[in-house]
Amino acid sequence: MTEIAISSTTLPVGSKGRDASGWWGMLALVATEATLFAYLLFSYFYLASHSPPPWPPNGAPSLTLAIPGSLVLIAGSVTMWWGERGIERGRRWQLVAGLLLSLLLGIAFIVLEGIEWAGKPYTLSSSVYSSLYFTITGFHLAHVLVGLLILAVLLLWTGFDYFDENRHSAVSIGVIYWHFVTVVWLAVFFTFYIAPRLG
Amino acid sequence: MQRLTMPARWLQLLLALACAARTAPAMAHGATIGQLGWNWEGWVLASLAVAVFGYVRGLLRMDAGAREHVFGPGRYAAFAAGIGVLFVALISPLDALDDQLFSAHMLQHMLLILVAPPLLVWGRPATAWLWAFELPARRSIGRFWMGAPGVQRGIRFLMRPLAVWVLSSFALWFWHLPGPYDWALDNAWVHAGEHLCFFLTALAFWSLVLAPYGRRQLDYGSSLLFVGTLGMQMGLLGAILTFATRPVYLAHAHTTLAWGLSLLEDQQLAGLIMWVPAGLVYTGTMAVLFVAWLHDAERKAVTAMRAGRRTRALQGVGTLSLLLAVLALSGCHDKAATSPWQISGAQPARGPALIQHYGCGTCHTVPGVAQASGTVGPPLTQFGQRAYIAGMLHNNPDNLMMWLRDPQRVLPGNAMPNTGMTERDARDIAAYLYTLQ
Amino acid sequence: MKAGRTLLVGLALTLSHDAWAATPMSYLRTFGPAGYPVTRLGWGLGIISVSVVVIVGLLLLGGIFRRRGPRRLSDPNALAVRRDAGGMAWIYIGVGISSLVLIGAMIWTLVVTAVVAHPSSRPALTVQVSASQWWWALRYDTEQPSRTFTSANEIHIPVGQPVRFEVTSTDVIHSFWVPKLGGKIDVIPGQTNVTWLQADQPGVYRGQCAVFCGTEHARMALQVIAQSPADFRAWQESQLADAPRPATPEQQHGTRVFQSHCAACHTIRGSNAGGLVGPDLSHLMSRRTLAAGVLSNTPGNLAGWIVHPQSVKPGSRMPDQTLSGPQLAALMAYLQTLH
Amino acid sequence: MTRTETHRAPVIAQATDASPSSDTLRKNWEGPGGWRGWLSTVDHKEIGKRYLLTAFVFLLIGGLEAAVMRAQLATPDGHLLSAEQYAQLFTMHGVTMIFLYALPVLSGFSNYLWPLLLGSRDMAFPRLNAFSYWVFLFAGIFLYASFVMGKAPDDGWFNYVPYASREFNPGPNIDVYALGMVLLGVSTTVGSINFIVTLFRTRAPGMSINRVPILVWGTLTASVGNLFAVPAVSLAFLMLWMDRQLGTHFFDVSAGGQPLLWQHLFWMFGHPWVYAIVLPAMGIVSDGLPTFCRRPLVGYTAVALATVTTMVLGFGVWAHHMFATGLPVMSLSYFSASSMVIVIPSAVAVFAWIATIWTGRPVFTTAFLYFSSFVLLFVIGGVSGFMTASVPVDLELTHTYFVVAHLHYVLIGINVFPVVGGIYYWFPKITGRMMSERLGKWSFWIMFIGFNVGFFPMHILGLAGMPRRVYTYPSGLGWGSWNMVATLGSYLFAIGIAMFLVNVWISLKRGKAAGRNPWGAPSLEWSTSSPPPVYNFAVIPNVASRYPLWEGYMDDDEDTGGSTIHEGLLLDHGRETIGTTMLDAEPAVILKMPGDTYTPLLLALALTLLFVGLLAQAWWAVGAGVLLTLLATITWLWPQRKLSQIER
Repeated sequence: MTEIAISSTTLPVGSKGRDASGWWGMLALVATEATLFAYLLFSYFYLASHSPPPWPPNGAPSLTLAIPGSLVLIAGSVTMWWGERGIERGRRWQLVAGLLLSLLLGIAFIVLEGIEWAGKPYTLSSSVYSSLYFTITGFHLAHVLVGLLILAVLLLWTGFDYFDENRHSAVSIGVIYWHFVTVVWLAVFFTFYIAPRLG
Repeated sequence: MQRLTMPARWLQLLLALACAARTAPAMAHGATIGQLGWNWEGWVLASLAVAVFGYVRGLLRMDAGAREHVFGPGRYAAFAAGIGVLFVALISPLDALDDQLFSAHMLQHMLLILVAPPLLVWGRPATAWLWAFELPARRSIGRFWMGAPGVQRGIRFLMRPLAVWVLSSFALWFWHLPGPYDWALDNAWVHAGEHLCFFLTALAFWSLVLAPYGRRQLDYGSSLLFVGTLGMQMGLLGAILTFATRPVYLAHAHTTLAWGLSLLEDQQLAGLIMWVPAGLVYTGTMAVLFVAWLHDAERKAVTAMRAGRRTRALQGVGTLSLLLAVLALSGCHDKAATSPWQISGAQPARGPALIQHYGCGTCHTVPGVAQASGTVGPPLTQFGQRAYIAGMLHNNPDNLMMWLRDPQRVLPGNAMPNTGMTERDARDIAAYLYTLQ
Repeated sequence: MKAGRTLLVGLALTLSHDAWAATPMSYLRTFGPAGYPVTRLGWGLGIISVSVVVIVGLLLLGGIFRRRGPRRLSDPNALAVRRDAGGMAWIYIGVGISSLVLIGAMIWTLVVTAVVAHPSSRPALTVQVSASQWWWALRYDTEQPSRTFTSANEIHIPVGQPVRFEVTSTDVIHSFWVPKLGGKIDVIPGQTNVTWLQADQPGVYRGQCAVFCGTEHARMALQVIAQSPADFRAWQESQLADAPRPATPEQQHGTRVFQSHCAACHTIRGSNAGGLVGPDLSHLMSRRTLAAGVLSNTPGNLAGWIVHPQSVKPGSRMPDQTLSGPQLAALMAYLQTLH
Repeated sequence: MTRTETHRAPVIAQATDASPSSDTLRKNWEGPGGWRGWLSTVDHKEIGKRYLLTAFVFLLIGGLEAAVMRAQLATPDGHLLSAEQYAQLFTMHGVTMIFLYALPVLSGFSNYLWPLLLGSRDMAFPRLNAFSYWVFLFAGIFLYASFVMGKAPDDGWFNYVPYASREFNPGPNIDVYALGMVLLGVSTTVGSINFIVTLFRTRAPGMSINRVPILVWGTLTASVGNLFAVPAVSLAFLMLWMDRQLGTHFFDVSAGGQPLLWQHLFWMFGHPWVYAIVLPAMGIVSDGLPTFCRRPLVGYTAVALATVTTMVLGFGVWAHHMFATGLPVMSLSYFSASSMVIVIPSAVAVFAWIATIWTGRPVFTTAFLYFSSFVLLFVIGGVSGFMTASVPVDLELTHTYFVVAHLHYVLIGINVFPVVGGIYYWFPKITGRMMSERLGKWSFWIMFIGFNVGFFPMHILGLAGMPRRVYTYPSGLGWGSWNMVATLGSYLFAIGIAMFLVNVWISLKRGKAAGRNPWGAPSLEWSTSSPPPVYNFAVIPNVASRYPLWEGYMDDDEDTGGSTIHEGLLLDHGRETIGTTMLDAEPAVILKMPGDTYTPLLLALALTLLFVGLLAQAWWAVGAGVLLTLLATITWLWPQRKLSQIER
């Protein structure tokens, strides 16, 4: 026997913006990734506290490239935030512009980081410090690359006209990752570039 | 509603200043070993005294009934204990000891981060402080607050959970780097800044976690993560200090040995204080939050069923108070909130007409009342499930009727006018509101 | 059937034998102040633990048999589910009692930890223990460098005096443990860990590496030989002496064999052999066992060990030796002079 | 082109599996049959069964390894195995039992049961679920491939450096372990994310957070724990692999690295992990006991809180695995005290179970026997843990068979017993048939006696000073006969397990039909037919109490608050279920669920290729693996109209 009634409330159907399950999934992923970086930085401080001074062995790394790099990354987050706001209001051009700008800024970060890596007098296997430096910044760089890939795919999908003000959960989800990459960089930056200057 | 949280911000600012005021005594950093006296520094004392005075004066000035509803022995005790802890941290010999021993300094920090702030926050001093002023002053404070949207917006931004999390983490790691740490011990102003950082971030942290005014910005699940992840950071930092094989902080080098500790042992002890006792405080807080979470769900569920049955969700609480003394901080024993209200002798059916008569609908959206779709005040939909009235009073019939009849007495200066409601009408309106599930 | 009974009876007999007879590694009874308070605490916690298990077991049995449920769950009566019958009191009381016991145990633990952290008097002697896969090198340090000497696998200590041990590793993680005298301390490369032991009765106390350290981890034993202070001093003097010069031609031949086959790894003080890879053999014959406690030190075992160590202790760092019969005989003759 | 439906007022209907509306549901939810369906299914029930089956296969393999080791140790100077073979065996035994059996078997239960317990039609991320299973399977095969080649990991499951470093362990053994664990970590992490989001998104309307079964709390706690713990071990293994293959120096003493960093990272993970593999099992008992005691669990809130608190404390006490490593003396007492505190939440749970039994009316089913004996084994494992928490005593106990006894009481007593009991309990639901009670009781007693005879003597061996991980021991130390007893007992235990498996096999074919709710149990999974239809529930039930199927049967009138099982949201426009709010479980969104697809399998294969490439240092394979992984991921995430992800 089936009796049918229609519920009095209307519910949204499917993933919609921040209501998407994927949004929660991404938050959980970010939580676990952030923990990964926490353990990486723990390893850094642990090994630092067990090494005879001076630490870092070659003095604190130069800020000449790191500060522009940080600014570039932060700017990339801001442009992405602006782009996401655009699509929330139905302005597709703004999303495209935001994605493009963030992509460019992300690439700029990678170039800066690449120059910095190339200028290091040591390699991955030179010392504990160099192992830590290349591993941790390398981990971060890998995350930037994934972030760029996400932005590129989002750009492609925007080109296919998949997103509008009602349906853009992929953008909202991808953006979290991009912001996460920036925030983690600040922690890495603080650890490697600022902390040694503070004693 | 902003006007309610405003005093909380002021309180934070003032207490922070109280803390900052200890800069001058910190000048006495050259204290020789073993000279541990009370730090009877005027500014600190004066700030604490002003804090207490304002609190007491505000309470005294308040209407007894309102005081009973807004505060209560638990809140007074929490505030008093919080001030007591500040006293221990900033005036007792511990303050002098912190210059000599790293571990004592860590203990002081833990008091400033994990003990005093939650107690103070729970004491709802902001309300009492506001009351310490005369009515016109209260009004102008309120007007200033309402009229300065930039300030409000900035503070609201700073009070966002993510911002608080980031700032607390940053403060924790920054001040434990050897450079800033030693710097703070060298320079009294920096030292005050350090304590200010800890104390301010901790006040913000505990306001979010404890939600002393009953309105949670951060739901329970997120609160658990919020507390847990900060606790983990402090644990990791503690572990690094405990296991380091060389002394990292040299500021105490010339005093530690006199206390029978090597520099390394002192550092290990400090690390352990941050790790184990602090970890237990975080664990306890999480346990309290968890019980409150289930309790809240239970209350809502039961309320939703509109049946005044007993609930057993709280029974675990007693057991776990053995587990954690901190449980005393939780509001779990508010039995009143667990059952919906049936007001004897009331006629809820009269409600809609009365609500129309008194013009409530101009400001409030009230389901089932014609033309009651105002947006000035909060909507009264699902009123029967609310935990608090005006974000401050427990939602129970007595409080509701008192609030309906004389809102200005309960919370002077708030936007809800006295409408001259009779007791019977208030009774019927309250009964009606409780039918809104 | 019969075989089964024989097996059971045999097992029962050996069990009772094992339970009461020699268990040289058991720490249910210890023989020094680094062990006494710990053993008492261990017994105490053990008794608490067993009591808890017994009490919980009885409560469970009581609960299970107190009141049976319906026979079949499909019985309509089975669905008359009981709600509350005051169960919360169990949690309050149970957790309350547990917490009290716990606090007691915690305080006792803290006291014992403090008591055994350091010996009551200044250690008379410091022994440097350096662990390698799979043996123990020992160095007895004194104030005068000239009175420092090395040995392996067998630690002599004077009775009634605390001895300090500083342990280091040359390769992987090991753990230094003489259960009859006290707890273990891990041996970790890159750091020096410190512990102390004291024997109140003369005797031989067996020890063993306790952390998995590679294939022959199971056979990395050591022995602590506690002697009266006088005997200990005598032993110390004998160890300080250089090894005797070979006297007979056969022994001299043996010296040459040693030089060509063994000296790269082993030291014999007073000869040209100065290798540092394996144990110091200057006073080999004064030791009770070979290969870190694997074999007793008899001529037959020694010869077999020299020629074919890989069959005795596979994976051992000592390679098999190809020696002719006369070479081996000469080597044995030489080694047997090393008292 | 029509626009995607963005809003709808859902239909509320009365329906059961027999209703005509169920045909539509069946059509929506059934995938293709045959091998295609087998490879592409995303049905949580299918995946849950696979998890259970695979985990049991690993249990048997690990058990066989143990049996060979016990044969070696039965007498002094055994020489059945060489030292190297023994090292590989005990390492693989540990790895198998801890990583490939203990958590996956619980994931199996949770995967199968969660949507049924929560009144949903699938997990929040069905495809991720399939992916998590495939990666688990491939990681298991990856680890075992080395075993077959005789190059299995051989440094124990702790894998302490420097023995695990290239200098002392040059073969591929440790690389396999390191990479295999990172791969397995991927599976665990995505699985945990899935559970967390499922809990917060897909509970039936009305199932507020205080009404979810304790099993759900257990798995949720374990999942959140994993989210924060697994990165530590993945990182440690990756750093180890880099040390071995890329020349970094994290653990390399000669260049300033620290062997103890490994132990810290490993135990930061290891200790919470121990709780992750027991808390869900404790949840099984907390949910099973009430059914057979005919009363609700005593102290629901207290038990849920104990679950969470245990995990939180678990993150702070890792150092108690390292008491003997020469930690600062001052720190030992702190760690000792903080470790002992864990006794308190454990005591809360134990007394809640005892009280439930004491104040209930126990029904003697096989499942009940397993659950109630678990309580005793839990206490034995608990008190031995309490003894090892006391530092001075631990300095004698650690690294000995006492610890071996302790951890087997914990893992077998708290994981295997509830798991087997759980199979007896839910077998009728999973297969539609009852298991034989008579054979079941026999198998229980044999398992119970065998287990205690086999593992209790290990306490005595530990007290008699037998170190763990020795492949042989000389006679004359008083260890021989107890080892013989342990060997015989463990074989008896194995016979018990075999009887259990025989029972499963026979009951699958000949068990009598179970019906919906053969135990008169209270939770939602018993409201559907056995086995459940592919769509789980003909309508999404409405929940109004903690024990929805007991409403009306309790002997007082509490909680009879009107759950509706056969009247609720119909949701039949394709694969759909309801998304509810996090705290109160009010309907918030109609979730569109993905159909069957090969992408999870392909992604898992690509990822495995990547890891095989890393192991073999075949960089082309690594490149191909990365590329395929990215392609599969993008395909997977491509927005679909069917899922309402795009509007036009």
